[in-house]
Amino acid sequence: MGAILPTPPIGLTPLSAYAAEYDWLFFGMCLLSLCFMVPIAVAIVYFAVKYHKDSKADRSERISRRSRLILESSWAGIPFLLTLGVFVWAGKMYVEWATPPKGALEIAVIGKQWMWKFQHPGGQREINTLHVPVGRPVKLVMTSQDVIHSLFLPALRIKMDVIPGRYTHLWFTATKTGTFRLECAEYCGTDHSRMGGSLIVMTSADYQSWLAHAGTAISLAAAGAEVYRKNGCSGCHGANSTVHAPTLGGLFGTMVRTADGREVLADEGYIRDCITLPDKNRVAGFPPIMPDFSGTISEADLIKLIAYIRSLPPGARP
Amino acid sequence: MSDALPAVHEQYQVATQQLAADRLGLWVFLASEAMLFGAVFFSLAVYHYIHPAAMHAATDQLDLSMGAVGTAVLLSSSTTMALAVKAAGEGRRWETLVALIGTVVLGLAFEAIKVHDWFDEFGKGLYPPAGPPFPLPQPAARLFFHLYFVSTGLHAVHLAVGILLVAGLVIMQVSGRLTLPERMVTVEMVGLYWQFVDIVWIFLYPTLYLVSR
Amino acid sequence: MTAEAKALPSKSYLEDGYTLSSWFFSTDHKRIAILYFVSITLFFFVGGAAATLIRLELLSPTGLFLSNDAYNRLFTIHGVVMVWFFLIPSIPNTFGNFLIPIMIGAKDLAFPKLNLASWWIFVLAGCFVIAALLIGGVDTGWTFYAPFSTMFSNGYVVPAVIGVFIAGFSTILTGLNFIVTIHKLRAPGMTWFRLPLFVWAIYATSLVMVLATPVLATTLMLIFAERVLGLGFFDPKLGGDPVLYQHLFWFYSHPAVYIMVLPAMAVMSELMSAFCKRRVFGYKVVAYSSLAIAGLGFLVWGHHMFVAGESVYAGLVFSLLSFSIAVPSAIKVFNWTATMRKGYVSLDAPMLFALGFIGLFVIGGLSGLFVAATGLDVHLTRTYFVIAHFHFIMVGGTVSCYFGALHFWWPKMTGRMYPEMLGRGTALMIFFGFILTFMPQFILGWLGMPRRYHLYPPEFQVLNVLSSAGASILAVAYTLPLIYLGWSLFYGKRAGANPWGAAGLEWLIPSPPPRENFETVPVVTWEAYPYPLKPQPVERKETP
Amino acid sequence: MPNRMTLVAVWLVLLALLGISTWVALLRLGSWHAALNLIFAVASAGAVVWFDMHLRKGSGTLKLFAGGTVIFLFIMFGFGLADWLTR
Repeated sequence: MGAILPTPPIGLTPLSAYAAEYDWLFFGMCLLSLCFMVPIAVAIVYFAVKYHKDSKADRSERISRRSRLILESSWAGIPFLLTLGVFVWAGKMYVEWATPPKGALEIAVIGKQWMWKFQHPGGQREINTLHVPVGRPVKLVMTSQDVIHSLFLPALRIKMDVIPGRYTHLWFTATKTGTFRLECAEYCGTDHSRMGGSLIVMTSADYQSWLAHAGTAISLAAAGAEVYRKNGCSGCHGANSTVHAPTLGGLFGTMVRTADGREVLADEGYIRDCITLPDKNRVAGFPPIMPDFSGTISEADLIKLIAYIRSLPPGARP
Repeated sequence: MSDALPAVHEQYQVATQQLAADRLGLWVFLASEAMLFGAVFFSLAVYHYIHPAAMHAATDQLDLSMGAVGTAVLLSSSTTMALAVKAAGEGRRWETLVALIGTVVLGLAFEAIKVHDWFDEFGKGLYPPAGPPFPLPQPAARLFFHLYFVSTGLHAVHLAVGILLVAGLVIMQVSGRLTLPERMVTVEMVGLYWQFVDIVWIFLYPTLYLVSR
Repeated sequence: MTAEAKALPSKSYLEDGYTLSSWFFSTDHKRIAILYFVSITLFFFVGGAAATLIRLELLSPTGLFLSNDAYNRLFTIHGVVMVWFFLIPSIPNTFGNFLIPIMIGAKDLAFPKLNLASWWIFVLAGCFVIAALLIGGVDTGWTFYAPFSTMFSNGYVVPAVIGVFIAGFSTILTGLNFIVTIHKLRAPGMTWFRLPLFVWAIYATSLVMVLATPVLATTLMLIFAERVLGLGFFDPKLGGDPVLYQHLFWFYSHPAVYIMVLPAMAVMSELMSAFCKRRVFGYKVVAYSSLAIAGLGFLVWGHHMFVAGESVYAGLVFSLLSFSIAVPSAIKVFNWTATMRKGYVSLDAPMLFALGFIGLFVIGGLSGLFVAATGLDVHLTRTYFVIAHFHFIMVGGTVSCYFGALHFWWPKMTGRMYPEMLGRGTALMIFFGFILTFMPQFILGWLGMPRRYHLYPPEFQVLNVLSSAGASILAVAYTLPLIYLGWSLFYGKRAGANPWGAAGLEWLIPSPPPRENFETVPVVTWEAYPYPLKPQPVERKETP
Repeated sequence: MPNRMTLVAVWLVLLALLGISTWVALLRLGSWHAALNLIFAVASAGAVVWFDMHLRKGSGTLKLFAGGTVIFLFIMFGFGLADWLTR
């Protein structure tokens, strides 16, 4: 819908089709609000003048019970139905905001007091500045290593809390290049108001060359392989292991049956829980022997490990 | 509220009005208390739901037989308290006294069981912040025990208040300051509170000891 | 009527003893109301001083004189003091305490000693919070979000949490007292549908107080246990869910918004009828809508968590329920406006406050629809838009009504009139100062300025300066009444029993009322708001 | 006010419910026993409220308050858990 609407003239320039649609909804709601406010203001002034205590206005007529009921139900009902339209439209946008498209460029985000750490799939890292290509869906996979933060991109009209202990998502497709504000919107302590930076939207070519110059040649998944090796994961999950542990190749994105009979989607959050809270979603048919790595593995390593597990082809048991 | 003479306070017109006000006041207070415990139960429910395996492992650490005996003791105290209220309403002084003393004894017995449990659990390392190392590998099992100690502790404090109130009634009764059946409302109020605290345990017992077993 | 009232022989409640202990240990609901009035006025100025410093500091995008930490402590103390030590007790504990027994024809609340106890509990709670402030303050924000408050904050969280926890019991006991009083102490003939709408709304408020506040108590207790005993409940390392904290907190704190605004609605109904000399339009609907707001208020807490990691489905349901709560609120606004029609409208100071309330409450309510709409909220939440929204409701709405009530019942409480023109001037200053302070904040929020930001991008400076300019007008407007009302205590014209020509039992007894309110229990034979006012004799009935 | 025999009978029923509930939990019926345990708890609590706290003879207002509290607890549990159930 947003795509076919022109950009509204006022306010902050919208940076995506979603943001443009948001502006229409927002200013539509402003207009609707005025439609409710003006009659009340007019009525108050009119009544205050006409029925001022010294005025000789006719006060004899009394409204009938029936028309009073009609009046009251209409002024309660009609505004409610009108605003329900806003509820539906906003709800549709909310679902869109919450549903990242498949195949988006995934960038890992770690919030910590008081900085944002970003890591691109190729392993390029940056702090407080986020480079993204224009015209391509970008999905941020976010977690916090201390308190709750919230990643806020005003030009895109989106934000999402970044919560310790789990992954949350935010996605967008920027339609203009340029530099825009990036902020922390959830109060997180002393330097909360300094925990911001910029979102830099570049053309695809510029993004590629930025990636090429940004250092690290080791991709996230390759770095994950190193973490995998260092933590001795192959001791149990490897092909040569005698220990009965699940095969990790091709696991990502499948449904897993847990020991207590639930079906769980093996997404980032699932793999994270398997490493830090091994008993939570233990796979059916496997003994509870997975050690708990919560104290020993950092958020950054977790992200690499997940990227690595994700990259494994079905059946692989490295 | 009702520690004065049965005479009617100036804001009331008749004694029945005052009685009804006292009764309603106590029920409203219990409604408030129910929400207080409700928040604890809600937290327990959430963690039972997100960490079934850890909650199962944690529940297995609790001494079920002690839990069941404690529950039976409290249920019995509810009945003795109800008998005390009944006897007080009929002005049977001795019967009231015996039932009240029985209630205090049962209440103390429950507290003794609970304190014994706590020591036992502390010895097993089940009090996560202190004592011997926590025996379970699941981090979320600690969540269970954190909530276990808070909920049983909060309940025990409420029960201790109840015991003091009932003991107060016993003393008033013995010293003759509790004229019955005129002051029956005092017994009734304490009784309502006591039974409410029992109901909290009626839910705590399955939530802590049974559902995740 | 007045002649009869003057004939009453008893001394007024103000003359019933002059010692300090005759005040501090009085069980007279009117004296306790005054005690609350004095204490919350103190807290209002503590919270107001914090607000002044905040607005001063925000004049510059880089800050003027505060460190980041000091700024964080300042907005926390502003929130804690204003919410729990001013807004929540404001109208219920002063005007509710003073008026409810009189309005229903009773001599006191059902449990006068409990009433006194709840004031003392309130004072004790205040001591903890002031102590927390003096020893260095708290930097968590008034919401005490975990895991920041439990594991990371280096402020004095514990004393602050204890203070708020204790204050909760004062609220619960007051609510309980009101509920029982309204149920059991109504005078003969005072049926439920003859009650003034003030009593209906305070009754609804009391229900929320009793059912929501204990959940806050538990939540704060968990924070306390986590900080002091090391028992983690929301610790993500143990698999705890910080969102659980938010559920618990908002299960209390959203209904608490209605604890703050329902009493303002209570005052509105009284003011509109008294200054339009008409029965409130659609009395029953307004009465029921108070209950509806109280009930629905418990079903919408999840709208604070649309971007907090709550499920999308839950978000949509909470959003829809939040929209539905606008219905009873809108009914009230329309009915108050319709009350003016065919009335005899006089624009005295209390009426100006009431009309100001309608204006500010409508803006606050409509901006509430913005943040209740899931998709719209994603951008607006946690920004200045939210700050502006709830200040319009709670400060624009509730505080306007609080001042309206203060001016309306001042002659009843003190027996003196205040300078009318100063009253009207204050009402206008509060309205326009308020608009100037908070309208720019809507725009700031829309432009993406997050709340609780000490430093901000320079392009936001103009709007922040405008907001601070408005705040300075507000600071003067809120201080003025302190001066002229204080003056009127000694030099004000003496008020008769009914200076406004208003209906209601409180206007049938002398100003200030005697210790026992009514010498004999009144028998009510008329509906609420019997305008045009005919003399209503207080029928005599011997106390059995 | 219930007579003594009723109170004693209620007591026996409560103890029986306690026994059955505990026994059911020991059967390890998976998540089924959780539901049964809660149902038994509700039944026991109901018996205590109705007979021991004599709500049976209480006024309509008292019943309204007792029932209302249960409804508000259900709101807290229902709407609160709905978040986790639908995440």
